[in-house]
Amino acid sequence: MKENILIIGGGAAGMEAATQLQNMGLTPIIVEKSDKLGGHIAQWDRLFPAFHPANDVVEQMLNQVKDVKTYLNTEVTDIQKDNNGFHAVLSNNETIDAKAVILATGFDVFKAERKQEYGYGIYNNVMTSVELEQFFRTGKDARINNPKKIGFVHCVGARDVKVCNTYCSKVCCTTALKQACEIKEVFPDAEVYTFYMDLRMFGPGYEDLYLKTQKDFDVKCIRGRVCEVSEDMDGRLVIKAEDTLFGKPLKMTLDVLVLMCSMEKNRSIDAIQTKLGIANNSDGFMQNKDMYLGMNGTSQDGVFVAGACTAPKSLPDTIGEARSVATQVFNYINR
Amino acid sequence: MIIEGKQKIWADYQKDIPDDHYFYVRSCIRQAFFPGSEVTFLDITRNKLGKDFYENPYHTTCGGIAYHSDTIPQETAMTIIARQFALMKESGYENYVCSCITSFGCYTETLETWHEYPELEAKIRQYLWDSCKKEFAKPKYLAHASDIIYKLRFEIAKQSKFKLVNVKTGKPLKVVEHIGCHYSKMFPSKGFGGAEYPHVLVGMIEAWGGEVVDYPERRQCCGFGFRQYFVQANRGYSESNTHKKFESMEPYEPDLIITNCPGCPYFLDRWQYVIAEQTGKTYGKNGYGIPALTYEEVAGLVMGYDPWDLGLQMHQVAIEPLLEKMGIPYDPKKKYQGLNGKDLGVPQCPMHIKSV
Amino acid sequence: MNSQIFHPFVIPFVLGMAFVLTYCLVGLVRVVLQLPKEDRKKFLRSLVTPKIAWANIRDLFGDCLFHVKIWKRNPILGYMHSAIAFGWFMIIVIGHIMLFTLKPLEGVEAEGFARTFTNFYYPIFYKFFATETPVFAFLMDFFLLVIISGILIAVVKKIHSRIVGVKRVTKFGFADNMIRFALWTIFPFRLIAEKTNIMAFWWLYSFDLLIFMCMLPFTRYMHIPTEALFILLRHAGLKLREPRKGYALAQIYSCPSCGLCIDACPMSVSDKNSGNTSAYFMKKLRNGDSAEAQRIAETCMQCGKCVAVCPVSIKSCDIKMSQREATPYIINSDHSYLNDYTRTDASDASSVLYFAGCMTQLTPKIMRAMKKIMETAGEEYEFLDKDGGICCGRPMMLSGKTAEAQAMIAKNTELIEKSGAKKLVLSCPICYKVFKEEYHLEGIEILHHTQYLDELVRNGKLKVNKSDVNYVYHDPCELGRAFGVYDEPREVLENVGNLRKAKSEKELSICCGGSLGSFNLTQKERDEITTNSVADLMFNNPDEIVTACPLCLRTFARKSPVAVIDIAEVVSNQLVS
Amino acid sequence: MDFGFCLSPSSHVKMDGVDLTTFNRLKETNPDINTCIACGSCTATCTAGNFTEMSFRRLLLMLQRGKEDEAKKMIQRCMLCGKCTLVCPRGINIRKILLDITR
Repeated sequence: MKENILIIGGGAAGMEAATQLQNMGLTPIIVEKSDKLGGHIAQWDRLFPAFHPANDVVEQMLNQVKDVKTYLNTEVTDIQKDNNGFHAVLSNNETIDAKAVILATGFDVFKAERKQEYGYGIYNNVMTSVELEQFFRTGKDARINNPKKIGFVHCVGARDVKVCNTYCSKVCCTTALKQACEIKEVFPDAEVYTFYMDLRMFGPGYEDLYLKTQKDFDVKCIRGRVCEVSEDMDGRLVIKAEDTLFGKPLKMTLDVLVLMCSMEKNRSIDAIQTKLGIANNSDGFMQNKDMYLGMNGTSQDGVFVAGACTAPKSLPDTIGEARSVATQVFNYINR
Repeated sequence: MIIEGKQKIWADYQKDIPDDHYFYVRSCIRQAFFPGSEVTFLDITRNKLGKDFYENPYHTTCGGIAYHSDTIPQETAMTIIARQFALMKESGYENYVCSCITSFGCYTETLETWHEYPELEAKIRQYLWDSCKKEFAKPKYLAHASDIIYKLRFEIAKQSKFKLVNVKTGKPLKVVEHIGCHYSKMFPSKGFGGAEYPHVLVGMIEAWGGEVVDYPERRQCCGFGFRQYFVQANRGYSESNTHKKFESMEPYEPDLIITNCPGCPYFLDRWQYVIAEQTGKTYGKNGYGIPALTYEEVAGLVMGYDPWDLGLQMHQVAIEPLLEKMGIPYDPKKKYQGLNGKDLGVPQCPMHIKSV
Repeated sequence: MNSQIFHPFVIPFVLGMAFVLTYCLVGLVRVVLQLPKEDRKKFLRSLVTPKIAWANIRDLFGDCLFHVKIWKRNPILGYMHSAIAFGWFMIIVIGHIMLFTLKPLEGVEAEGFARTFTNFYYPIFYKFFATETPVFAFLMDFFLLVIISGILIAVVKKIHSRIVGVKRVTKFGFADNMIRFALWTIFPFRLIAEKTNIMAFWWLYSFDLLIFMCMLPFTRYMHIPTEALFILLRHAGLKLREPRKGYALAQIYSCPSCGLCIDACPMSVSDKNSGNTSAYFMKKLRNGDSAEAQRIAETCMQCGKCVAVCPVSIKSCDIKMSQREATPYIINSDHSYLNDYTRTDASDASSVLYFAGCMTQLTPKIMRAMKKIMETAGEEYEFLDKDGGICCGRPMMLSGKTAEAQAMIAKNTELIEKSGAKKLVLSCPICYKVFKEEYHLEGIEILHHTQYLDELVRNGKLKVNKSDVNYVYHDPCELGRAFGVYDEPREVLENVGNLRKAKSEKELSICCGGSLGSFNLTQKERDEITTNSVADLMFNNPDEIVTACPLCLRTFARKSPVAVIDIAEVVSNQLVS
Repeated sequence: MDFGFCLSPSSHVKMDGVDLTTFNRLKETNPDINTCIACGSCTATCTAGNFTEMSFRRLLLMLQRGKEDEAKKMIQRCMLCGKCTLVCPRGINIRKILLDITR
């Protein structure tokens, strides 16, 4: 009898894990609380570092899981573990018996309004990176009409004790430069500035993206965290930051300000997580067994984690972890 | 500006404080700067609104002016504050209200520090006993005088005789609100509306018919800070802070500045004269400045007090244009007469800023 | 033959000849007048001093007629040039000899145009007017055929230059191509005219000469008359003042755009940059396109190879330098901060002073090697710029800011003289050139460290053992071509290992590409040059490349398949302690 | 009337309408000028830097923050020795930029 594996979360991690488990002859069951699979990446326009269209990747992933048993608009309301596996109750009152559980619940985007000084939700032309990505997909956003000066603020909701997120959210620097190039393509004669503390271009081809952003797209990177944003009489944004490399504070008026919001752990799984006895680490993400050989395991046998639920991750990281969790589950089943 | 965004924040930062039975302490310098303010506060609360605000004659400074000038250690200041609380206890009150913003900051800081370090509270209790043989009790509610006026703003509006409206044009006056830094920047949760968009003065302006001006340098400090302006050589630094604010609010052409701290109205008022003398520039219309009043004085104006009883003639910036805008009658001759009609003498008229 | 002495067809030739002679005369006067006063005096004096006069004659024949320098470079091209030049010269000379022997005017009354110009045109068209003795006939036909043989090679070169051993040929404008055809057709027409005596060909022959003469001043063939003047000026030892006047003007017009410098220039490794070589620089200067001339002058690496191969020995590097010096810089340097700089560790007992220079600060291995060498040799030495020191001033001068380099030069001079050293050793050829040419250090011998090492090994102060490593030595441009220091480094290397030859040695060595001389070259373009230069050095696949310049060391190290090492390191590794 | 103190000018760099003429002129002939990551290698290796606070990194910033006259004063210190160009990790042709500024 092919064992059921319960996968909570139908984003990139959940889908990829299901695909691999299927190939290994197991029966993955995906429970997704939203109305469709794909997670955050499904709403992305293009991926860094080479501006690859996101739905290329998402189409392939969706195609691979088309005959996997999937519950949409459904959440796990209760879960028990007994000696022959896990007994889960879903919000549509169905029950699932599974040999192992994979938590692939991913991340939530930091609520930008928590950084009040940036005026998100208060000033007209402040938006988040996710909303800018929507603009690239749809081409429409009330806040963007032929802006002449655009600013990107890095580390919004990350590396910041004041919002209790001291970790680095890993992908926003690269995303910021990608978006800076993309917005420059849309508005070629706009001036684009990014305000960073450190430009963490960690992956392969990322430094080339940085060089391209500077040279071909003439984006100006200013080292200094924006401290305060306010609105002037005609609704444009006045930002204050210190150019720490020049050693002087600077003031600038912008038409659009994009906040690079960090990743935070998806809180909606907390109840089930406590039922399963999985704790959170100091960053508020799920605590895996250990960072090296136990990155997919947890303190509870049979409960596995993959993707951004344990720490901020890029798409390649997530896919990698989804594939590794499949083998961990396979080994666990056949131990 | 998306007003719903602000209202959401204001909803997050609500302070539940009673609006009666308070032990009132004065500020050590506000009487010197604007003598009408504190007496008006007591008159409005006691006589106009019938509230119980007791003032113990033996209360002293909170020690903030020395503490923030680095001349006394924090424990000394805490002992002074403990003595104030002791007086409150002896007078049978458990709600404490102070008139000065810096005091409010010191009291909040002290209570928070005692909360975090109970052993320090015990030590201060011992110091107080050794020095004055008094026992103190921590107040149940701590408020700033502007919180009270904020809570009673609608009652005041009901009894108001004038609105913050330009009677000639019918349009609401454009009012700049400036919050004292020690009010909510240090402990955002202790101020109505939090630190970024405090609501305490905005509430009053909107309740009394005015329109709030939200200019970029709204959060900029007025530059009063004890350490800065005590030494004459540093005073330019203080003045520049105010100058920065006026340069930023100028395009909005505000009619009035409302403040809730001893220092801000004083600096926002006096520096307009110094800036005018030094740069020849004034920020009000045709040579006048922008009047900078305390919330008590504005409450007084709205409730129909005589401007000279509010002590508005003590302000550097002439108040007459505002009175005309609000349609408040005033007797120019009695401007510089004492209570018993004695002539106090007209101050020398400055070169650049009109003072009627 | 008929006994006429005049025929209308000679008129075009005479007009052409008159035009070109007057033009050259005016040009000559103009150039001489443009010379500053003392240069003019020096020039006129040089014409009469026997030693210089003899050198003038020798070169006039050697270069103008026999093009000896081209022979050395490329024998086929050498023959082509000398065949045409010398052949043409001979038929004019023999023609005039016949004129004086035949004396056509004797006993003939002719007046007006004929009388005055007969001597002028007669030799050119003698066959039409008179019969000649067999000896003259033979000589005239012989040299005519020699010229035509030269022209045949020119035609082949035009069709496919590689056959004649030339990779790249200068791209010519319309005028240059036009006059080239005129030159090619003159002597065939003459041959046909003389043999068939058909009037049409005599007219064609005369008109061809007219076209050639009239176009000559505006094309590259202007180098024929100007080179003679340039030889005289060169022997007078004049110094180049402005980029387009006097001595420089003579050089501009004596450049034949032959294109030899294009192949030689290291930059022509990329097609785009072959447009930045000296041939094109001279053309731009001549056409008055100063913006382009300035750009090319600033792209040139000043490696001097074009000057080394130039058959007319035009000093294009100096002209480019004077073009840079003429650049109107708005902001001038202010090095007054150097005035109160004194060396803290100045001991004045040392006899040898070693000046590493800025570039060597970035290659500390050289400094360490020199220290070890001088200690082992027991030399009393001192480092002038241990703590970073002051730049020698050469890079500043390379950008044309000669005046602004003086502050650095003055301060360094003061420091050097205060150190009381007798010998100044430099490990960077860039510094070596400025110390030799601009500094005035009385009583102090200036040596590049290759010369110093050679001296130490020669006088036994340094004992080295010979390893079996195969080295190839790269001649730094400023050391080899500029000062001819070729042998000392090779002597030293012979003692410490086996020396193999590069493909291009000594004055033909290819610049490493890292030169500070060029402003505009991008890193990519420099890498191409470096790769080409490394390939040349690896020709006899050595184990290690030895350089004598810190800049070459750093530049080669990026692209070399084998280790790149300074000569001082080689020696210090082989010291017998 | 002497008050014994005066207004101290704001130290803020006003980025709106900052004068970039020189910087843009340099950008035409040296497109790499934008790729500076302010690592400071040029300043560290600078020969004139041993005696003064000559710093090409700072100079580039001055040109972009409207402090042109300060930049033009600093550039007078430069000895044009070219070490900065040799060490620049972004391969910027610094020596050419230094020359282009002075014309």
